[in-house]
Amino acid sequence: MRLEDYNPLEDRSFSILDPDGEIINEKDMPDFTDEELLYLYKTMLYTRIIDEKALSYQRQGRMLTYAPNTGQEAAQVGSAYAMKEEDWLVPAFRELGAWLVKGVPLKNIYLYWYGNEWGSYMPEGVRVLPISIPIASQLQHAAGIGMANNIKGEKSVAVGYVGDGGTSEGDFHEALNFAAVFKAPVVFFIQNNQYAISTPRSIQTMSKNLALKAVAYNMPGILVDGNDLFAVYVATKEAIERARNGEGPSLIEAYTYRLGAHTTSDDPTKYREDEEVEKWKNKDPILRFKKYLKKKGILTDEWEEKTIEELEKEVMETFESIENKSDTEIDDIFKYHYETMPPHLEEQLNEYKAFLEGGK
Amino acid sequence: MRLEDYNPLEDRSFSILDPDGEIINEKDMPDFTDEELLYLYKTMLYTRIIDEKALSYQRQGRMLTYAPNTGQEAAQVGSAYAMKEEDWLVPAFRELGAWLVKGVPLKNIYLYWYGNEWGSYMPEGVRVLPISIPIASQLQHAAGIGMANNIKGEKSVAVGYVGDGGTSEGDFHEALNFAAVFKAPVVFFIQNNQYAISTPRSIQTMSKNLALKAVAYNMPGILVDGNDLFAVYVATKEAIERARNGEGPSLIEAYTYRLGAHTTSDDPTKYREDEEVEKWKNKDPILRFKKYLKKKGILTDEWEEKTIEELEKEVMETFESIENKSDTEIDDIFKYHYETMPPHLEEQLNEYKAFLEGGK
Amino acid sequence: MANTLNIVQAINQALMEEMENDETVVVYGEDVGLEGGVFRATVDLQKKFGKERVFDSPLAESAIAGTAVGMAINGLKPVVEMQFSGFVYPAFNQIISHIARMRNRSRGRYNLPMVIRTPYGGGIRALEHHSESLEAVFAHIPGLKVVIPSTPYDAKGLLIAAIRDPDPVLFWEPKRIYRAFKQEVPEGAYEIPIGKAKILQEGDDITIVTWGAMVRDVQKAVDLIKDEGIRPEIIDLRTISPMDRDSFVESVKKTGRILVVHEAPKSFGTGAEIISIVNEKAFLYLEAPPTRLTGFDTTFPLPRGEKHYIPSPERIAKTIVDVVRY
Amino acid sequence: MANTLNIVQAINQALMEEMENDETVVVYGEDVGLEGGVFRATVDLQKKFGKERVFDSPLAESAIAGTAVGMAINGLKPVVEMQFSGFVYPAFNQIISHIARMRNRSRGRYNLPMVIRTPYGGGIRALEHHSESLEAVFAHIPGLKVVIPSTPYDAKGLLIAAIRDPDPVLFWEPKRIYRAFKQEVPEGAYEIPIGKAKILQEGDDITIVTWGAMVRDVQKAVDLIKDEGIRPEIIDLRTISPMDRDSFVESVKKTGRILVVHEAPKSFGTGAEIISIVNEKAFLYLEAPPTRLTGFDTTFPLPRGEKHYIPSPERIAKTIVDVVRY
Ligand SMILES: Cc1ncc(C[n+]2csc(CCOP(=O)(O)OP(=O)(O)O)c2C)c(N)n1
Ligand SMILES: Cc1ncc(C[n+]2csc(CCOP(=O)(O)OP(=O)(O)O)c2C)c(N)n1
Ligand SMILES: [Mg+2]
Ligand SMILES: [Mg+2]
Repeated sequence: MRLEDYNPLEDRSFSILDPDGEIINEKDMPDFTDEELLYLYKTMLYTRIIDEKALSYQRQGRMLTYAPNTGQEAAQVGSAYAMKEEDWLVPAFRELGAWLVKGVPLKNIYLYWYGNEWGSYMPEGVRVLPISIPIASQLQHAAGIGMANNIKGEKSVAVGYVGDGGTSEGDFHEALNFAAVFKAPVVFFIQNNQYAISTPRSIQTMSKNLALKAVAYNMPGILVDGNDLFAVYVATKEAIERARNGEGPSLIEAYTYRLGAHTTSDDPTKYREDEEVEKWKNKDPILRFKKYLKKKGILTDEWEEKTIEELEKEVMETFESIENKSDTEIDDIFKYHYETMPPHLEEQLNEYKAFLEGGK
Repeated sequence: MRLEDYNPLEDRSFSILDPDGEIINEKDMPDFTDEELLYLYKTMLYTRIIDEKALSYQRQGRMLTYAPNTGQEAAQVGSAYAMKEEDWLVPAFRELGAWLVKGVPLKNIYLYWYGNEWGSYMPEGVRVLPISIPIASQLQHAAGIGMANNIKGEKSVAVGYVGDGGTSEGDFHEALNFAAVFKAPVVFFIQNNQYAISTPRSIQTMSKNLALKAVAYNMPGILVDGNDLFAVYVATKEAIERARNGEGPSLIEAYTYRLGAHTTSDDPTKYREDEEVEKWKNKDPILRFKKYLKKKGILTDEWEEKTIEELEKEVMETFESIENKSDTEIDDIFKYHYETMPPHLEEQLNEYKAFLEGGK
Repeated sequence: MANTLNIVQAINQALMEEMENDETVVVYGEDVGLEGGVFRATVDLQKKFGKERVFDSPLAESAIAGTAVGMAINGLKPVVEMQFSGFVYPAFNQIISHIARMRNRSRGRYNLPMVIRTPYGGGIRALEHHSESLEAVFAHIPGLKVVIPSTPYDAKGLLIAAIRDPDPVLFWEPKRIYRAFKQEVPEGAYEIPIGKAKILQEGDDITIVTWGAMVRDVQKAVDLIKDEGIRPEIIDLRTISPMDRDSFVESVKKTGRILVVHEAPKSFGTGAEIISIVNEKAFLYLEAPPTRLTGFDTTFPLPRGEKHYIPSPERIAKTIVDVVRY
Repeated sequence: MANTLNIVQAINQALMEEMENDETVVVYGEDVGLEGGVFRATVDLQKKFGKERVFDSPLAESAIAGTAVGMAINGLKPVVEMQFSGFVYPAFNQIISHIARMRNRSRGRYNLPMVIRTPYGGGIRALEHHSESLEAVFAHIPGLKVVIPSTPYDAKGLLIAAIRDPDPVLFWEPKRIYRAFKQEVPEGAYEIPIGKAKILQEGDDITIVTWGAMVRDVQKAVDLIKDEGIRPEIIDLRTISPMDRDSFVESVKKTGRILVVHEAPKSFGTGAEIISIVNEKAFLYLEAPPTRLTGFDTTFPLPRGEKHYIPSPERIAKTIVDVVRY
């Protein structure tokens, strides 16, 4: 595939693996080892298990608001797997699979959704920005990281994630424009999961697809089957290498579907039909990957069972390790606003502690 | 011409009248009467005289900051002439010719640049919004006016103006997107005069032209020779009628040049070459219109001389009518923040008046 | 006829009735149409008034505010929703540069009868940016009105007044108490005047000024110390700007003491403005330092820390006693 | 070695020297490169350090601020310019939602050594939005620092401190006095600490707190009444947030009186915060009502009205006398 040759105005989706697990585009099929294939499959399973557990904890009142990823695993895992360690991941908030690939510990992720800022403290060497809630605003950070790489002569690339809804924000436009003007090594990755909360993609924009918005910035844009890990990987890989080689930014639209709710506060039956959801279940990214692995003879039932068991155990243990032990230290509320705490904050902290100590 | 058939990705400019005053596109030539042609010519002359006088007043210290329009008369006059009385003009700040066509009295315009808010008080029936300084923000008002027309079932159209620099702002993106999504009767009109203060168009965006940004919103976009009044008129007229007929918004890029400074505070020799300016002087929109009229035998030297004399007299009288008589009334500073002045404002006003009366 | 409604329901009823009464009222914003808003404040409006007048917008706050300017100039009364007050900021330029200024800029030629509604405040164990209380930022901008109701009855009457106001009103809704309690709310339109505070309880030992969700916390605090023999005067400010200065100035002339309670950060907050006004208008009556009890000058913490942030009834109670005993 | 410089030149020198000293410093914004900024504060920087480190950006304030976040995370120290403080608002979301919060959000993992410079304030007979003084809006946001110099010497030292600060600093430059006077400014780097006010003149009759362009007006006012036998203490706040509270609290303990002079609108302004702090920390020392003399709660008028807006030395003088004679 050559990204530049792909014309998003033609509104064709780039794909490799079909919902039945068949390779329909041998030419572009990436050259993964069996180990890699199993790693990718395992990571998608991990993602889904984390999701399922989080939802069940939430229902049990043990977890707070959580934004599920089910259905979007290929888009997340496939794109992040195309990144190198030195590349920067700039997420929105629904990028679980990408975080895991990039080395964010599950503990951080759960801690975050459990309501503790320490979840956003990334381990050394993990070039991942914290979750960014204000929609599309993070794309500007990705553009800036890329611009800095150019200035410093560094060869790393920033991958900025955004949702379909996020493409309507002014920041989306400005970030793509800056990245293009400064030929910044950035990949803008849209997870088009068809909805922004209850608002369908058709209300966000009249443009036929979101990838073609690249044209306005004279950068390559490509629409990929977001439930096809291979296609996502190949497109992202090429966009990243292109950026790394000094050829500037690109835009990828991963066409996918959020099978679950927007967050645990959301009831999707209010705004969409069951049939639609069913239709998309047949396109499940994990299922088709599994079919492919099975056909290739790489995946055994035993491996899968054992893996799921291990992962479930790990997920539960991780959650339990933070549950009820993650109340925020009072000092932590104050300590991280400035390198040195200014007197008025110190005073407020001390007064509050004195109040707590004074009983009541 | 059919707007939909024009493809801005091909980067061809739509034109009718060439710099030598020849009609190079008979097919699209609008059907103006001689009277109309003379009116349009006169209005462009008026625009230029207003500019020249303002600049000379400014140099004499009799005028404040002023944003000149010289070179952009065809883009302004041609586009506004395509509007009906019921249509709304939503300007940035460099739309002198358009204001005049739409019925804004010169007195208002001079009063504004003279530093008095009453300049923005439009006469009854003149559907023109005040000058909007924050770049591109006014396009959202145009979109909203259009959306309201749809809701109310009214057939009027909003024409929103913006500069080339303004296309980089997030508000540009959001306004076009809203207008497209709600099929609002709006025409977005870019005066691409090649510069945003000192910043050349090439630094604003990598896209080949600005008209093609329409593609991202699935609306028609057209690049026109902005120094060709006929082309500007025809394209705007069609975009307006299209909007009026419920077919939604379009984007027009009028390719033109600011022959003068950005404002009277600016020194363009700091950022551009004389040759460039000379080149564009040969494309002067008024000159080519004059050549055309002369060839057609519509324009006589006597008419032109007399007209210029009359216009100069009117411009000078208008300026003199406001000069030194337009200090802001103290009450006016307070009176127009709310329909009813709240007590704290009343108090501040009274205190201040008391101070002034108390001498010192 | 009256119904027993909570705040969200009262807001919904106000919108219903004003849309019925005045066909120029339109409602839009993110997810307000089909689903009726993430807090269901606009529920059933689209069903009743159709997609022309009640609709979902693309995800772009600046455009939501900015198109409302155009609509208001063109004869409509837009009532737009920002999903959370923490997401108003992309619209800041439209609010400060145009919404606050259009009447003054045009010397009264164009006024903007529009309302921006948004849920504000913390205490719902939410994600980052979902707990903001930055009313003071907007109150500092000349040309805006900032209104915050604290009860269902007030919410309806103030919202109707806001919709009918010929000038733009920012209507900040205390989401923590959206469903906290119900109250008799009469059917049919009534207005509660913008710019008028309400004395909730008369007293002459201390003046307590508060608004929004803190009103109930103050009431709880007062209840906690009811045996201390303190008679506080409690004022619900209801409008942050323009402020009903007389309400607390007159009260302080009686009590000599004032405590302002708000959940926004302390520094440069509304408390500072109130205290300054008291200094200007009732200095000689002051018997104790005018006091603020507020959120910290920190970002609102994520849920595991939020209990520390909002002044609790216990802290309020202690502060009341401290000020009175000064 | 020292040169005689005005404020713009001092700012330019600070940028020159810090770019020389530290190759991670980069400068960008609208028109700052080739032409050196509309006020020429960045003139010659591009010539000296090249287009990689000093460049013109597209016209988009949110992206200017937002890309600076990314740059700062990725090891640079961006010093970006907003052309006028009235055009910072499109960047408000980036400033409030990210710039103020990144350190806290990431528990110190990511800090943002970045500076946003912008000319602020009125009095230059400019168009709408070119005369804004909304420092209080930003000072209310936890996590930001807001610095305002009033002299060439301070401008250089404070800007260098801001560039070296590991946290984001909003650096608001009083454009009215950009070229009003010159001062000896030493060559070579020196820092003036952020968060420290400066006592310009000692006195024990009244404390006057001010900053930016108003400093000179206050000095003129004091000069106007020099025969009245009043000895004012004049404090140049220099940092609006975090504020040097001790400076004026200690002063008020001596003088018993305080006047805050600023050109921003009165209500919800910085004056209110200062007065509240004085109430909290020096209540018993107060002998007269703490007073504000400020811009009106109106939009800054276009040039034909602007002379009324900014408190004149005469009004300041009269107010000083009023407060002292109270
Ligand atoms: C600026 C801003 N406005 C509104 C919101 C509230 N909000 C949270 S998620 C969301 C929808 C996002 O849709 P999309 O970009 O498609 O991402 P998805 O949730 O589908 O992953 C909205 C409106 C927000 N977080 N930020
Ligand atoms: C939001 C905003 N940022 C910056 C400015 C300062 N400014 C005034 S005009 C201008 C350039 C505008 O360029 P363009 O849009 O091409 O219009 P032109 O001046 O060429 O007509 C700038 C940056 C502004 N007015 N508003
Ligand atoms: Mg989505
Ligand atoms: Mg231009």
